[in-house]
Amino acid sequence: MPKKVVSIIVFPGSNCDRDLAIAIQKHLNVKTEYIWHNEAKIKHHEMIFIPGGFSFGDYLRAGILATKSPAIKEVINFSKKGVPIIGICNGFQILTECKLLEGSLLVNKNQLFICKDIFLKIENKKSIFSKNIKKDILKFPIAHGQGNYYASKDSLKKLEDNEQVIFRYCSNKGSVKNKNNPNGSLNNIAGITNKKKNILGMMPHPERAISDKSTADGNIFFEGLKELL
Amino acid sequence: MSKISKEVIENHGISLAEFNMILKIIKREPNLLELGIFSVMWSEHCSYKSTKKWLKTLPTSGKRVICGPGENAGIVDIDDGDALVFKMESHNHPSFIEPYQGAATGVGGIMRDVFTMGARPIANLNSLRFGDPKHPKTKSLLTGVVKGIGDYGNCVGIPTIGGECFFHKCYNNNILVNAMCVGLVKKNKIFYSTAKGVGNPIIYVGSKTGRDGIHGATMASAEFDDKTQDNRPQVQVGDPFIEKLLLESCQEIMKQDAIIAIQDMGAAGLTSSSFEMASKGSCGVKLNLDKVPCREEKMSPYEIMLSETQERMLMIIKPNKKKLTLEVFKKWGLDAVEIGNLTDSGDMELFFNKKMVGKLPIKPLADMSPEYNRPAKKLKKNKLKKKYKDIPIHHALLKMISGPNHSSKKWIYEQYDRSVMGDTLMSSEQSDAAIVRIHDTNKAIAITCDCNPIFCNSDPKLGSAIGVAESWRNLIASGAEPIAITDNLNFGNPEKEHIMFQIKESIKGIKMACDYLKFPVVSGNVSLYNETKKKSIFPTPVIGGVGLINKTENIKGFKINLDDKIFIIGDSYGHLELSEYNRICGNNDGTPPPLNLKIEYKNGMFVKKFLKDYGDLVTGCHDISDGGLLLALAELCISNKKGMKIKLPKNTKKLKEWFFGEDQSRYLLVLNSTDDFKRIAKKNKVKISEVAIVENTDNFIVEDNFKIPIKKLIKYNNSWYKKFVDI
Amino acid sequence: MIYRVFVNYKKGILDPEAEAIKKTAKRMGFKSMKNISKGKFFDIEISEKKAGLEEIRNLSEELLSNPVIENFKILKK
Amino acid sequence: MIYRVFVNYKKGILDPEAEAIKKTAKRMGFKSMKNISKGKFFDIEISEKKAGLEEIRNLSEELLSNPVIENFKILKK
Ligand SMILES: Nc1ncnc2c1ncn2[C@@H]1O[C@H](COP(=O)(O)OP(=O)(O)O)[C@@H](O)[C@H]1O
Ligand SMILES: [Mg+2]
Repeated sequence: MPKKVVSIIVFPGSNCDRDLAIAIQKHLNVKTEYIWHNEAKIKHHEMIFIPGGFSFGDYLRAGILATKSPAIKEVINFSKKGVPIIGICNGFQILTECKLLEGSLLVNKNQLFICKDIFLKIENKKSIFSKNIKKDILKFPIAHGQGNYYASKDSLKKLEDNEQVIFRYCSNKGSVKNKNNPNGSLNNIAGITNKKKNILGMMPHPERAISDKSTADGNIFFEGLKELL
Repeated sequence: MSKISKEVIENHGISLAEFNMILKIIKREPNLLELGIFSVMWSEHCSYKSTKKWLKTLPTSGKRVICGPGENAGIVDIDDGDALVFKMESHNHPSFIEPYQGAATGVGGIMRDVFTMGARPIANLNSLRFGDPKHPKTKSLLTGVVKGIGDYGNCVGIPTIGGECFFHKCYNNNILVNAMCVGLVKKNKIFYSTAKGVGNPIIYVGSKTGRDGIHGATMASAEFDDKTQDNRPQVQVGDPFIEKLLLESCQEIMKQDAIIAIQDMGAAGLTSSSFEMASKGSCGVKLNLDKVPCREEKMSPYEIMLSETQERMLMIIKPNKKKLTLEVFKKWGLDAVEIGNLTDSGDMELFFNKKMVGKLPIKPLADMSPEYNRPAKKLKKNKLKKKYKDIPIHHALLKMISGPNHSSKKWIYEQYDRSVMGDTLMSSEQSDAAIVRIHDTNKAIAITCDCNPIFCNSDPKLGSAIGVAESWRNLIASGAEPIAITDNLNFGNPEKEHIMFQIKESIKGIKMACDYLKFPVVSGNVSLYNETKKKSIFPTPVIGGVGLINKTENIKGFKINLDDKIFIIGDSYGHLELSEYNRICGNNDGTPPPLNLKIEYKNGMFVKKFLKDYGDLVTGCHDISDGGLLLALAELCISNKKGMKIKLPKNTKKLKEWFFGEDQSRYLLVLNSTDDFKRIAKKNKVKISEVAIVENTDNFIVEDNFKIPIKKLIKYNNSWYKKFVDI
Repeated sequence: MIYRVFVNYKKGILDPEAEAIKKTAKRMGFKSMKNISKGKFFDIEISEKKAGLEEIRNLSEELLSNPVIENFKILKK
Repeated sequence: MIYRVFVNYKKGILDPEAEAIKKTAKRMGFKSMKNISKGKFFDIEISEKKAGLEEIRNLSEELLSNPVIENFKILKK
C-alpha cells in the first residue's frame, strides 16, 4: 500500500521544518511533503503541519506576515473540512494570527527570548491529538520570544469550558502554578485547539525531543498521533 | 575630479608614506573613489599591516587541515567525507556604539563567512568581555549585546551553544564581542573565492546597498576618542531574515554546479570582496556600479564601493547557469543582479552611467599593501605589593560563585536558542566544551572558546600559550580529539611599543603551544586599537578550539553519580599568583602559573586514551582552570544538584594553595570504579590523587573544615545576573 | 499623500515593556511621570487620492493591527 | 497632562521590518501604497506642569530613544 503523505508548510524563515519531517517519518509511517508558502494548492491533506521558526523574520507580529501566503488560504479551506492541523511555536502564532485559533501570543512577560526545557501537563485527553498520549506530564524544550498566551476574558472562559486547553506549563510533578509559567501565559496555557478540535496550536517543540538524552518525550507525542492517519 | 588634499588623505587614515606608495602603483594621483578604495584595502582591518609578519609564523598545517588561513574560514577533515568550516570574528567597536545591532551584525558576518564556503552553520559561540559591572554603561551593553546575539542566531535558526563572558574594568570603554561559527560541509562540495574565467558574470545578491558604515573598516583601525560616541553613520542594522534567505538560496544554488567563486561582502563591502576574488584568480574586473541595487537615492560610486550594508554576497557564475541562479534567488525573494564581469586586464575598472569612474591595478594593490615591522618593547612593571586580606576558604568559594565572573550564565544562555536543529548534545554549561552531533550520524564535534586576559596581561606569551592549552584540555575533557583552532587577537594600539610587544609575544605563545600540541591555526581575526583615552584593554587573544568525537557514547560532561570517586590528574603546586582567589582578596600582582607543554601533552593523552578505552568507568570529566580545584568541584555539585565530601590534602598548612591554586595541565575525573584507573595511571607515570567522593548528602562538605548546603550554593550561583540586570 | 496609522494595545492588556519603562524612569528620578503607555505608528505614502483611505483602513485591519489585542486609528498627516 | 513622544529611525538607517511589511502589503494587493515607514510612540501622563516637558525631553533622550539610530519628537496631546 502506498504510504500516506503529510504536508508541512514551509515559509521563508521557517527553521523547524526538517526536524518536524524527521519526527513525523520516524513515528507515523507516512511520507512528508514540504509545501512552499507560495503554492496555492495542497495536494496531500490527510494532515497538515505548520512548523516553528521565524516566518518572514517574525516582523511586525510573529506569524502575521505568513498568514498572507497562498498556502494559508488552503489551510483555512481544509480546516473547515475537519482536516487535522498542528501548528508548533511559530505555527501556533500563525494559526492565531489567521484566526483559526482563539487568542494571541504576546511578547514573553520578561521581554526576553526563552530557551529551556519545560514540563507540560496534559490537561485533557478528549482531543484527537491528546487522547493517545501515554503519559500525563511531558518534558519539551521551548524556544520563543512571543509565547505569552492571551485571550479576552470571555474567550478564555469559553476555551476552558469547552475543554479546548490541551497543554499547560507545570512543574515536574504536574502542579500548575505561577512559578512554572515561563512566559506569562494566561492560565499557564501552552497549547489549545479550536472549537471543533481538529486544529492544535502549541508553543513547546516535541520535534526537538526525539533523541536527545535530556528528553525524548517528543516520541510519545508523535506516537499518539498514529491513529489519525 | 577634485584634487586630493592633505586633509582628505589624513581623513582616510592613509600615511604620507602610504600615499607615496599609491602614487608609485598607479603612476598618477588617485581620485577620491580610488583613494577611498585604497584606504579600506590598506586599513588595519583588511590588510593586517601590523600583524601580517607575525601571523605568518603560526603553524597552519596538519593531517586534518583542508584549508588554512587566507580564505573566508578554515576547514578541517572530520572523516567520512565530512569537513568542518569555522572562524571567529570580532565586532568590538560597533558593539560598543550600538550593542544590539553591533553584536547582531557580528553574528551575521561570521555566519556568512562560513556558509560562503558551502557549509551549513551548525553552531554559534561567542566570547564576551565587558567592563566593571559598576561602570554605568556595563548593564546596557551586556543586555544589548546578549539580545543582539540571541535574536540574530535564533532567527536564522542556528543554535548558539556556548561561549564565555568576563567582566573587568579594562574593558570599560572597549568591550569585546567575538563571535564564532562552525559549519558542516561535504569535502567535495567546498566553495572558494578564487575568480576564474574571462567574461564570466559577477552576481550581486542580498540586501540593497545603503549608506551604512561607510568607513567602518577604517574605523575599526582607529583609536577611539570621546567624540566617537556620536558617530552616527557607522551603525549597520542587521536583517537576520535576509541572512536566512541567503543561506537557503546559496545552499540551493550550490547543488547546481553554477558557482565558480563566492565571497561575502564583509568589512569594506564590495571593494574588498571584488578585489580579493579577482586578486586570488589573477583576473581583471569590470563593475557597473549603477547596476548595484541601492536603498537610498543618489548614491555615489564612492558610497557604493565602500558601503558596509550587511547580508550581501558576490559570486562568479558559469554563464550558462545565470538564468537558473537568478531564478533561485527570485524564488527566495532576494535582489540579485549581474553587476559586471571578469576581464583579462588585471585591473579593476569601475563604471557609473557608462563613464569610467575609477581604474586600479589589482595585483599590485594587493601585493604592495603595507606590511610593518613595528617597534616593540616590554613595559617595565613597577611591582606594588599591596597588603590584602586573606579570605577564609568557604567565604572565598561563596564569593566566587556569586560574583560576576563565575555566576551561572543562565540569564545569558536562556536567550539563545540551543535546541534548534535538534542536534545539540551539550551546551557549554553542561561540559567543558559545547557538543553538537553531526546530523544523522553517531559522530559529534566539541567546540570551546577560551582566554584568560589576566594571565595575558602579566605575561602575554605564557598567557596565550595557556589559552591554547586550556582550549585543548577542554576538548579532551569533553571526550574529543582536538583538531585545530581559530583565534581572535584583541589588543590595543599597535603603534605603541608595549602593545606591539604584547602582540608579538602573544603570537609566539600561541605558536609554541600549537606546535607542541599539534593543534594548528586554520583561521582567525585581529582586532587592534581597542583603546580609549590612552587606556588599552588587557591583551585578549581568544582561542576557539574544535575537536572530533567519534562516537557519541564517548561524550563526557559534568556528570557525577552517587558513590563515584573524584580524582585529580596532574601535579598541584599551589600557584596562587593571579588566581581568582587572590583577586577576590584584592591582590592582583604576580605571574601566571608555569605551563609545561610536555606534561600538558602527557596528561591530555592519558585522559584521552583512558576515556576512549575505559569510558564506562568514567561518569564525568572536568578541567581545572580559574578558581582552582574547589571551584571545579563546586561546579560539579551545582550542575548535578548533588553533594560530595572533599578530602583534605596531606599538607594541611597550605589549604588555600591546594584548593585555589591554578596550576595548569590538570583534570578532574569522576570514576565509578578505580582499580584499572590507578593501575594505568601508574603505568603511564601520571600523577593522580583522590580528592572527593560523591556521598548521599545535600551538602558540599570539606572534611574537618566546613559544609555548605547545595541549595545555598545554587542560590548564590544564580543570584548575580538576576540582580544585575533587574536593578 | 501620507497617512499615519496608530496602533496600540487594547485596555486591560498588560504591556510588560511599558511597565519596565515606568519602573526604570522612576528609578532614574523622573518623578512627575504618572503613567506611560506605548504603541506603534506607520507612515504610509499613497499615490492616488480616491480609495486610498479605504485601502489604508483595510491594511490596518488585516495587517497592521491584531483586533484581538490592538486598536488602530488613522490620521492624515 | 499627556505628552506623546514619537520615536523613529534616523534617515538612512535600514529598517528591515518596514521592508518586510511593504513587501507583504504589495503581495496583498495594496497597489496605491508607495512607501511605508514605522516608529513607536509613548503616551506619558505627568502630574505637575512646570519642568514636566524638560523631564520628558530627558526621558526621551536617555530611555525612550536610542540616539545612535533614532530621532524623537514630543507633542502635547
Ligand atoms: N589571528 C589570525 N590567525 C590566523 N588567521 C588569521 C588571523 N587573522 C586573520 N586571519 C585570516 O586572514 C584572512 C582574512 O581575514 P578577515 O579579513 O577577517 O576575513 P573576512 O573579511 O572574510 O572576515 C582569513 O582567512 C582569516 O582566517
Ligand atoms: Mg569573508
